[in-house]
Amino acid sequence: AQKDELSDGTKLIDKEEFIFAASGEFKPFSYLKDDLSMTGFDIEVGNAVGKELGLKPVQKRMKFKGLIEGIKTGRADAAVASHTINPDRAKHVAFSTPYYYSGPQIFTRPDSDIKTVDDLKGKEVAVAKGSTYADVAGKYTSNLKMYDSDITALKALSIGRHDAVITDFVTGKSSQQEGFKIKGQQLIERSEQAIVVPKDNPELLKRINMALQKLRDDGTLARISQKYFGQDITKKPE
Amino acid sequence: MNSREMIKIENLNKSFGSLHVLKDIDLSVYESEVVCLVGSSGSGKSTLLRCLNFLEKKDGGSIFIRGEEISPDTHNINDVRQTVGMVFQHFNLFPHKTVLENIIEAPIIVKKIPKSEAVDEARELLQKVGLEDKADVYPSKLSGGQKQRVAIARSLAMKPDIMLFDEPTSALDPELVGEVLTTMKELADEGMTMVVVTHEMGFAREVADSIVFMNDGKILEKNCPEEFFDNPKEERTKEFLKTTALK
Amino acid sequence: MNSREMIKIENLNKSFGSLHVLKDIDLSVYESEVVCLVGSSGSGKSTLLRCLNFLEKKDGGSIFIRGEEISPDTHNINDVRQTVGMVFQHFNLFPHKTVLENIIEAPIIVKKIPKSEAVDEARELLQKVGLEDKADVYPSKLSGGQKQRVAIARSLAMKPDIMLFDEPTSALDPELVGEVLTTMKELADEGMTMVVVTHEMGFAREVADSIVFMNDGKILEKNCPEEFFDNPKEERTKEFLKTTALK
Amino acid sequence: MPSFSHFFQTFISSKGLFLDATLLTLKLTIVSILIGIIFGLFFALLKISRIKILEYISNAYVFLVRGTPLIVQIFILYFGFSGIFLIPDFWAAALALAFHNGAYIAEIFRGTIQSVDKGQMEAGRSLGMTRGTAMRRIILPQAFRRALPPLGNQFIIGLKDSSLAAFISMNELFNVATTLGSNHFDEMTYLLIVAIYYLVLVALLTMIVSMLEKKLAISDR
Amino acid sequence: MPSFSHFFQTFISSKGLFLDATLLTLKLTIVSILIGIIFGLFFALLKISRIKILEYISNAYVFLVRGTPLIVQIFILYFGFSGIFLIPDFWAAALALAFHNGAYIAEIFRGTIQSVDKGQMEAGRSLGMTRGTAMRRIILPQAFRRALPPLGNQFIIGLKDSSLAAFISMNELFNVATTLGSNHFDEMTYLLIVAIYYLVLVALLTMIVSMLEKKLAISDR
Ligand SMILES: Nc1ncnc2c1ncn2[C@@H]1O[C@H](COP(=O)(O)OP(=O)(O)OP(=O)(O)O)[C@@H](O)[C@H]1O
Ligand SMILES: Nc1ncnc2c1ncn2[C@@H]1O[C@H](COP(=O)(O)OP(=O)(O)OP(=O)(O)O)[C@@H](O)[C@H]1O
Ligand SMILES: [Mg+2]
Ligand SMILES: [Mg+2]
Repeated sequence: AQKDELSDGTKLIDKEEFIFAASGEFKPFSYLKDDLSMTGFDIEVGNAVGKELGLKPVQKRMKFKGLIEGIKTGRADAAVASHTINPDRAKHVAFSTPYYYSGPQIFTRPDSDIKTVDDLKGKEVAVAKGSTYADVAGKYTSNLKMYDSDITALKALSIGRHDAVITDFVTGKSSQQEGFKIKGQQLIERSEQAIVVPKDNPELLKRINMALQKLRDDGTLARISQKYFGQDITKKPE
Repeated sequence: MNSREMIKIENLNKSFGSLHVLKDIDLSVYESEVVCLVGSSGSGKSTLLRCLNFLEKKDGGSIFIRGEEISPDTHNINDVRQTVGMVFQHFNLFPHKTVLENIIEAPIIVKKIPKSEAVDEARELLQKVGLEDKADVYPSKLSGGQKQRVAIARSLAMKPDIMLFDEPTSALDPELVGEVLTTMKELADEGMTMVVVTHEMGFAREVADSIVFMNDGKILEKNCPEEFFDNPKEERTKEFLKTTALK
Repeated sequence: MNSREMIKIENLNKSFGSLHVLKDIDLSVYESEVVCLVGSSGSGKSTLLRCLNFLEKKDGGSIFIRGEEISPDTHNINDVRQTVGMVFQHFNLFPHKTVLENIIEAPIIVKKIPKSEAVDEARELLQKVGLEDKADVYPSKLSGGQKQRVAIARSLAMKPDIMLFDEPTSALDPELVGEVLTTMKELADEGMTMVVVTHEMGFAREVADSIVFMNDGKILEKNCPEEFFDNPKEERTKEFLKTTALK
Repeated sequence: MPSFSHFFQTFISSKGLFLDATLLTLKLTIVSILIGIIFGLFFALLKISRIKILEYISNAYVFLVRGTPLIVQIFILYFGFSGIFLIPDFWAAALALAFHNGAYIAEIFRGTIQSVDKGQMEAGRSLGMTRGTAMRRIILPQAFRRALPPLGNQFIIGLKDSSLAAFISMNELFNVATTLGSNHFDEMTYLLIVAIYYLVLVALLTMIVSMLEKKLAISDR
Repeated sequence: MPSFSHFFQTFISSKGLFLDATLLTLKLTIVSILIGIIFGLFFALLKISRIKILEYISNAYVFLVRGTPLIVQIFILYFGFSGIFLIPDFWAAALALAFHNGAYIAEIFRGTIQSVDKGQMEAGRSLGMTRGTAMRRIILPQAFRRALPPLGNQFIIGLKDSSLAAFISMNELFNVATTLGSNHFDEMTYLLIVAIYYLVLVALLTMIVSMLEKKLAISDR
């Protein structure tokens, strides 16, 4: 795939634009407004990064599990889509510095006996395809069910299917607020979420990291986080 | 001729939509009588036969079978049909069943006769129509004439009192017509009451006790064969006989 | 009869797989000659005609058109076909084109004649076959006889030197045969060289200059009509004439 | 495009998982076609029942299934059924596919039932059978036989359609392929591998169906 | 199941989005069918070319498309194309669908070309036309005409199949439905709404196709 190349070696699909991808199915990180444009925490971060880069931010929607492939094959310049940094992914794409900190949590129906990861043995756990939660869940049970989005998995859980879902605690919490009959259990581990950039584009990665630092320093990231979560999840927890 | 009335039709009328096909038909058929129904195409012969077997619903008039008036409201038509057998132009054998199975199907399923008994009777009937060696063969392997003889046997297996034939030989190659007519003649000789729609004037003249000539939905003439062929009363009958003679 | 040889066939052979359909055919057709090809079904008449028009590839032998030997290797067969018109039993008019479009199609597309000129000529031809009022009608609206006359006009529009007809009237209702034969007779009277496969013995007798009798892939007899019909030489010819007389 | 040796190695190493998925795909297809046959027969009989209201119901079913994409039907049935009563995942997927196949099978049966010569019903009735008995003993056996080749084709279509069960978390062929693909960040290789599995399955089934057709053609009538 | 008033309100409030999605769905379908017609015609001509190798190519194409699920084809073409050259998403989706439709359309054309009476080619050739000219001027126009009703049906199938473009991020009807559904945590309502959109579209198209069929039947021959 042929891209435009800037003077410093940064490659962009269009030299005027920062095209970033997200799934739009991960409320409140990315979801659709009623005009079908995406909004949410990830999107606002993406917009802020784009502006900071001096480019026009352009959002692009792709199924979550196609995002990494999409970045590799050049369907977007970057993904600002709550990707958790992990070594497998790092073999295929480059990660920016983390722009928020979170962690997978076990969700069950309210009447469930499952409380901790030890209770997951042999249980049926649904996760989103291509998410790191699939790996996490795989450590505790071999009975995995794959969905295209976290919300669909939570929906299935809520109507009585499967025993548990492992997903980001923020996502689970907002689904709960929307009336899904689910309950958060153990927080499994901490994770760092970052922007995904193609490996063959180190200049772009460098510039994104600079932009993120700027946004951290001037409080923009914290402000966006407060807006969506009422707390700042962009600071590394102690 | 026995004088017991097997079929009596009074003032029968039947229309398909706006097409008036049977017009005020009156006809009696007596026990052991062989009635041949003749007439040109479209005159209503098949329809009359099908009304007798209640495959068509009559619009008006009455049909008496052995003195009893039959109507779908008061009678179980399926039971009545068991006493009136029917043989079709295109045989309508069941292609997924062997010859024997074709014959025993209705006795077992409808009359609830034990299978072994049904088989014995079927073999007798097959012998009667000269096809005892074809019992386990599928209909597709039979000639047209053989098919029709099986169809006759199948009908007889229900022990009907009356047999209706609708052009039983007109789908057959000419050289196969004879074997079917022979079987029918034997049946007539045994005293079966028969109503036969046919274009085989030779058969009609030889076997029929009376000939009914239909034209345009009406019975124009009923007579014994000698009178009918040699001394027709109606002008239309003469014309009809002329055209059939040409064939 | 003019002595210029329009078609000369020497030792023509043709097989379909193992079926030897044309066997050592020799035949000459002279300018303005009308040759009628007759013979029983399967004798190879159509195949011979189709070889003349190169719709079938010959297996052996030579075909000369106006003295020049034609072979697909040395000649553009599409050009040759323009000098040899063909009329088919089933007309094969183009159903998606009007009568006029049917006629002007080939002159415009193949001969590259300007459209206005092609239309003028087509109208003349339509007048000739008596269908000038049908120019803008689709073939589906024509009777069989009209269709065949349009097909003849369509063929003539390419100004062929020779016209081949393969049973041009045998797909027609009897009452429509006459109009086509009349058109063909007029064509013959104008001096067109014609080879006609036909079962119309009346036409053959009246119009043909010579009659060729084919049997089992061979030409058994070629003669003038009087001799052919009244004094056939071959035993097979006599038999053939007997069966056609019966029809 | 993946290199051939990489493709080949992946093919070998993923064999076990894909064979399991093949079994699930076949199980899903077989079950959904069998249930679809029951649905299909039921609605075909409604359709030819001569009772207007039953005809309408049958028409509505066929219209709904033919008028919407399979993926929509799968989602609606999967999440919709569950609102009423919960059945295991496999059965939910199988039922959704069966609901879909059933409409097409209903049309197959309707066609073959109506293709049985009308004289067969008349012959049955003239022997004293009721409509129902004649249908059951005379018409349906013949209609079934004729339905075998189109049912075989529907089976092949159903096999391919079962790939959409991936979206309701069935670990059938397509889901395994995309899951492995996204785990190994190598979608293309796994998609090409799964394509081969489908091609082989479809080719085998096509052969079986055409053998069946030939056999029926020979023994027919 | 959602309550009727909730359903109705949602239906009204989502109208704008769904109408846009309908347009995209139609655009995608029309483009993919048009390109599919080109593919189809090309491969149908290969198939009847009498040149063995071209026939094989055409057979292989049809075999590949018929032997694998559409969703597999869409994924392979979407990601596969991208590895070679980047085309806009819409065109990637349209090409993937066209590739699929093309095989079925090729079979439609092959059928209708072969259904044109052999005498038409002979008549053309006897007038001095080359095979190519006769094919172009005489056979194809007739074959096209006969292909219209089956092409109409393929359009309806293609419309429903376009729902799978949702999985490669086209904002067509199905994608909008699932996205809105997951945003509003209310999948069912939106799925039922989108089903109605499809039903109406399919019903309209079915009417058009059957009108077309009647019109052609009248003016035929
Ligand atoms: N089911 C039907 N619906 C409408 N019209 C019918 C039906 N059956 C028969 N007819 C019409 O009724 C008329 C009488 O038909 P019928 O079959 O009784 O004549 P037929 O005397 O048996 O003639 P044929 O010698 O040709 O069998 C015909 O005009 C026929 O077209
Ligand atoms: N394309 C073909 N392939 C194989 N056999 C053929 C073909 N065309 C004709 N034949 C066979 O060649 C023989 C001669 O056929 P042809 O059509 O030339 O006979 P004909 O004299 O025109 O007969 P008819 O009067 O029936 O038209 C026949 O046995 C026919 O079956
Ligand atoms: Mg009759
Ligand atoms: Mg011929």
